[in-house]
Amino acid sequence: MAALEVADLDAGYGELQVLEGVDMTVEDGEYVSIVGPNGAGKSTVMKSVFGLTTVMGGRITFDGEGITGRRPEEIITTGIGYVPQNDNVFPSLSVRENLEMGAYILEDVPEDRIQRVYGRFPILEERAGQKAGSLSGGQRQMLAMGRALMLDPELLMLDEPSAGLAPDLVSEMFDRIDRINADGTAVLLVEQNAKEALARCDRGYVLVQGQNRYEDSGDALLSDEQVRREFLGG
Amino acid sequence: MSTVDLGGGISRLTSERTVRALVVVAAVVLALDLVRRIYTGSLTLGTLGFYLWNGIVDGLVFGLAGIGLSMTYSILRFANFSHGDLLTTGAFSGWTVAYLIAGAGIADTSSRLLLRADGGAPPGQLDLQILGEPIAILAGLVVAALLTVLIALAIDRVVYRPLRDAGGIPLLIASVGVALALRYFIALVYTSQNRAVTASSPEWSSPVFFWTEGVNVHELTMVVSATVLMVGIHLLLQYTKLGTSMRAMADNRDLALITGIPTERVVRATWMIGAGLAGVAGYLIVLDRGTITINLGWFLLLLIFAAVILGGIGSIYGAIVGALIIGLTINVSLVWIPSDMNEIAAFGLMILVLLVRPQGLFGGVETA
Amino acid sequence: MSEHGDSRPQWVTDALLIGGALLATYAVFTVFGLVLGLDVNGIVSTLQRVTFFAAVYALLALALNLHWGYTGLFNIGVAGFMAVGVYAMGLLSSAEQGFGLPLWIGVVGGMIAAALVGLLAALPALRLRADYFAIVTLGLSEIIRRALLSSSLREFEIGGQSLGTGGGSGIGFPATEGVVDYVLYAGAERGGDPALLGSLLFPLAETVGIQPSVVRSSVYTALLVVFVIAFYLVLSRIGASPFGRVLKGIREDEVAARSLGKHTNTAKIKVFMLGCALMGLAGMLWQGSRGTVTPSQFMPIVTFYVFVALIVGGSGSNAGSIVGGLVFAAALWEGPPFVRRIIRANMDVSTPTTIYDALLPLADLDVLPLVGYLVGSLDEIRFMIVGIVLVVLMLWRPDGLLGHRKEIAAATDLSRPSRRAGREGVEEGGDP
Amino acid sequence: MSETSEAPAEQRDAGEALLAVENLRKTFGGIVAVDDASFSVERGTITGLIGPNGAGKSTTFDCITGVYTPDAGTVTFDGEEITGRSPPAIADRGLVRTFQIAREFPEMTVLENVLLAPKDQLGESLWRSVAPIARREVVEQEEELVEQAWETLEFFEIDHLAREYAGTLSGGQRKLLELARALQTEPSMLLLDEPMAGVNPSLEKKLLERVHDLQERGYTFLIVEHDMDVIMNHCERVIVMHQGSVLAEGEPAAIKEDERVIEAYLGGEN
Repeated sequence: MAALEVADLDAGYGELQVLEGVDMTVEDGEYVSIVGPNGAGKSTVMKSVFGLTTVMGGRITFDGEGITGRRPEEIITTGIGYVPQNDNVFPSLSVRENLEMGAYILEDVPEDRIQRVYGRFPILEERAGQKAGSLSGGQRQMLAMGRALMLDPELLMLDEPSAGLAPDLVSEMFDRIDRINADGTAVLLVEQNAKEALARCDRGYVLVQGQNRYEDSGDALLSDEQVRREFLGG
Repeated sequence: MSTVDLGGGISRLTSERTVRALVVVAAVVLALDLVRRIYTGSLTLGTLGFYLWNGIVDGLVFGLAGIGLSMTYSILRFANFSHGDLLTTGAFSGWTVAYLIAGAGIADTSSRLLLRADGGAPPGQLDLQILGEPIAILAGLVVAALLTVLIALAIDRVVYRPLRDAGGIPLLIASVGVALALRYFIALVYTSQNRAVTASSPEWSSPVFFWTEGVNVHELTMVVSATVLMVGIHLLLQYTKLGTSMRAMADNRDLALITGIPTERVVRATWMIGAGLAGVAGYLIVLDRGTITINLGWFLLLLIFAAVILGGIGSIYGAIVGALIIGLTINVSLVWIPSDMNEIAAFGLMILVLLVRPQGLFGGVETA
Repeated sequence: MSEHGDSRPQWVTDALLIGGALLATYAVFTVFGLVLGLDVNGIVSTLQRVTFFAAVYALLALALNLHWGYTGLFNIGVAGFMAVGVYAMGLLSSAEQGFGLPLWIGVVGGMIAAALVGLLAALPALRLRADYFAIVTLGLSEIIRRALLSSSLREFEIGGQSLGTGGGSGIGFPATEGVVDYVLYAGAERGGDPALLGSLLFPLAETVGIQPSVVRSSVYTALLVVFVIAFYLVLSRIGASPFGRVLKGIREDEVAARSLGKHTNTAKIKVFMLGCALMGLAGMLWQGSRGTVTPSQFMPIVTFYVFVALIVGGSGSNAGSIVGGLVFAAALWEGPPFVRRIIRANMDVSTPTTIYDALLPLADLDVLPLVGYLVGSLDEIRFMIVGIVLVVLMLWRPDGLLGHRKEIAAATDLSRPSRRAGREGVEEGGDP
Repeated sequence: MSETSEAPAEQRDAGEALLAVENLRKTFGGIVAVDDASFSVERGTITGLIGPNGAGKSTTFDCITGVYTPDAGTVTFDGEEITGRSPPAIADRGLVRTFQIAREFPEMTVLENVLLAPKDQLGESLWRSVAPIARREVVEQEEELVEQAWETLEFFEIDHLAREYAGTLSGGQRKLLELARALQTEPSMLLLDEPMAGVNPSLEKKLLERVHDLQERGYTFLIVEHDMDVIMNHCERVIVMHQGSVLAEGEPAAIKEDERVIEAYLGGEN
């Protein structure tokens, strides 16, 4: 059974419908990318899973449990971690405090998990006492991921983690995502950097105008001329 | 989407710079004049010391009150015009308890319950001062905090919670309504009579207080209590999970929500801390002044706003620093201007800050 | 919505609404008066008072509506601008404390002064966010009040002319109410021989038992009503014009208005100054009517009264502002004292000094002392009700009772001019 | 290949740069949103401005239209430097924009929205709006404006919505309204920020037809758009931004084949 299953989802904001009949699955431990032209509704898929949009139809289940229309604070307890694209750290809190907030719903601060995040992103340990607002773009992305990892999620949803990063940092970022996935966490990735995302994932979806147009293994999508055309117009 | 340049480009930048330069020049001129006055002897060091001490006393109490205003602004995102009346609530509830305890066997029941609404036994007869009735005054302090918290939570439940997403202006207007309803409810119960409720403060002379013969013990109590509470708030905000989550929510409410921070619980904590401090501030102001009136908090509200805006609304440390500056301004300005104009100086300073540096000295947050 | 352009003109609808509300109010107060056993003079006097307060609050609410309802400028310093108007008039026209100029110069000067203080506030403050703008205007109104209260401005000299605000004891000047003497008495001498309108009204009033002082007040109140109509006409014209459209654009989305080439800063300054001048004028007609004024008449609470009046009626609507002024004056201002009088006249109530003394007899099921106490605390209860009304409106009807901000801003009928001739019976708008 | 902005203002032949942006730079805190961007838009063309998310397109728009003052660089419009002028001053010059998320005036009717826009309205002066004598001129002009507004609404085929409040329109209708409104200012150039976002296909077709009609009437367009079909099929020239700078500039066919552009869109190491 798939960990995350999105079936025939219609969703949007207020009265504006963005997604039309989107179907999508993420298996346990799988690495899935969603790519597509700007404005295709990629981020909206994630926001819908996390209860941040108006769901107009369809069904979302996680580990067999229906989570359609649940509130974000409930969904976070089911084992889904979410890193939004922008404003994803608390700027006036220190790096360590940001991580602690990631584990807010736990009784105590899980020191071992903080250490594990530090192990994954050593720069965060170096900057532990520094305010998150003073970090560079790449460091912020790491901190945001680290915060989402504090609850040890089964599925980590990342919204354009490479946006705004210098090119040399982009592949480093993808390497880190690979490692997170290799350690057993399923990853759902929304990326505008389609090449990199498709090259690394197990499976990919191409979303165009709110509908999933293609679904295949990453490599197959990458070599598909049709898909290429979707990005620069037909 | 984006911030907007309303003033229109370059001309605004230069005018802003001009104003800033003028402010600096004015500050330098005043400082030089102060030195001149001391040098020529038209202002004694003792008088200046007196002004400075009063400035610190006022500043600390404004700061105590300002913390709550700043917190509600940054976490609930509106300018709370009923904050002043939380001070009043604390003052009346706290002193009622202090009077009730200290007046046992001395004053009539109705006087004790209604804080001398009938003009009963004067506080001197009860020896209601900090050294005479320390237990009663301490009990009053605790009740001032607790009852103000309860009332603030009740108001939040009934008024502010349904308006959580209504935006800054409807909330502001509602808070004006709350201010009126609360203040005049107190007036209905206690009457709007201005009256004395504490006995005059003992003096304490010590070489530490070189500028004065003796220091007013009630003022000293205020300074100590305010300092202790401020340090306490600092520790709470910096070193506890609750405090961190409050700062997180002030930073980014949406992110707090998706991180799993229970935002409603944080809002409750905000009211508890903000209202508790406001209640204590109101109570302590009465300890110093000796008299109580239903307009106590309302008349201070603008000064508290001035302090909070000066420091950068939303910043708690800014509120404390801003409050000290306002406290010092309304006292030290007496060197130059008559005493019935000093609050004008403070409001003028507030308006100037809003015009030159709307984000205040310590940054702060954005709302509506 | 498609009836909009075709139904009867806005002002007719408004006049019917306001007239209806006024008649209903008069009916209620007349019944109150009869219950109390008032004579004709008493009832007329009561209606005059209600109308007076309805008119002044309507004037202020109309001026504030220009700022808040039309343009979205959150001005909570109304009391301060009123004070500037009245004191400037006082300083210009007072013989003892001012220049002793004719009253009309004082009135014009007061409006100009209020507008200039408005300019002073508007120039830098217009780029502030609404909540900061509110605090600045409130701060300014308190600065003005405290300055007027200050002993240092009690007396001063300009060019050998001795002037003064009089500090806490205030300033005296020719009462604006005195203008009615020009049409009532020969030589404009109050209490002199009736002349002009006076020779018509006084005998008429006498036959039904109305005293001359009530006649005089009523004539002044009628003058205020004329001002309300004038404010309404001017402001409605502004609203229904391209300028009003720009104001609405500022309220709705200033960035968009600017991107269309609208110089919103200029428009905001103009409209702020005009509104302040009108607030100054309303202040003179109200607080200046008795010929003496003190700073305590300009407490910030006055601003909030005006806000309640405006919000009750519905910001954005001129008719709503007037009805709001009427409802405020009748229900919250003049109504409660009337209720008190009725209770006191019909029940044998004492007024205990404290709520303790009022509650204690409840143990013996005696509610009269409590009623007496509540009746005696009417002012406090009134303030509480004002507060609760504000809260309830924000919770349930944030747009006010008649509220809508959707009056059309255009100087002409909006149906298509070239089709207007053959419009009769043709479906509007949806032409194929 | 790019047109230089040194072209004298008198020179008004087609192919002359109507809008020239040179070395534009804008930073927010430490983040560089626009980094030394230069491009120009020729009079009478429909030019597309594309680029991946975060390429700096919207910030460039904001710098051109005066919402932001750029940190460095110049914006020249119709031979006159307009860098750092206020938005209304720039709109007065004939350079008018629409917004990514349509900014209609929600509590004004569609007709009022459109009526707000025309320049030089007599009744925008306070005294004229009140004074009885001047009022007649105002009303006369207003009649003309109303006629003109109806024509425009008809042109955009939203005249049946004229009396609806703009806040009740659909996203696509708002986009049309915004374009209609911008046209009423009689601009010489329009900057459209994602005009097709949230617009359904039939409306989109209508919008594009309108744009072409307008181009024939002499208007110049600069369009930021995500929909590649729109850009590639309807623009004469395309400017590609990437990481704050101009990556490529040219005709759609050439842009489509440009490896750097493909890299920028699909990503990859470079």
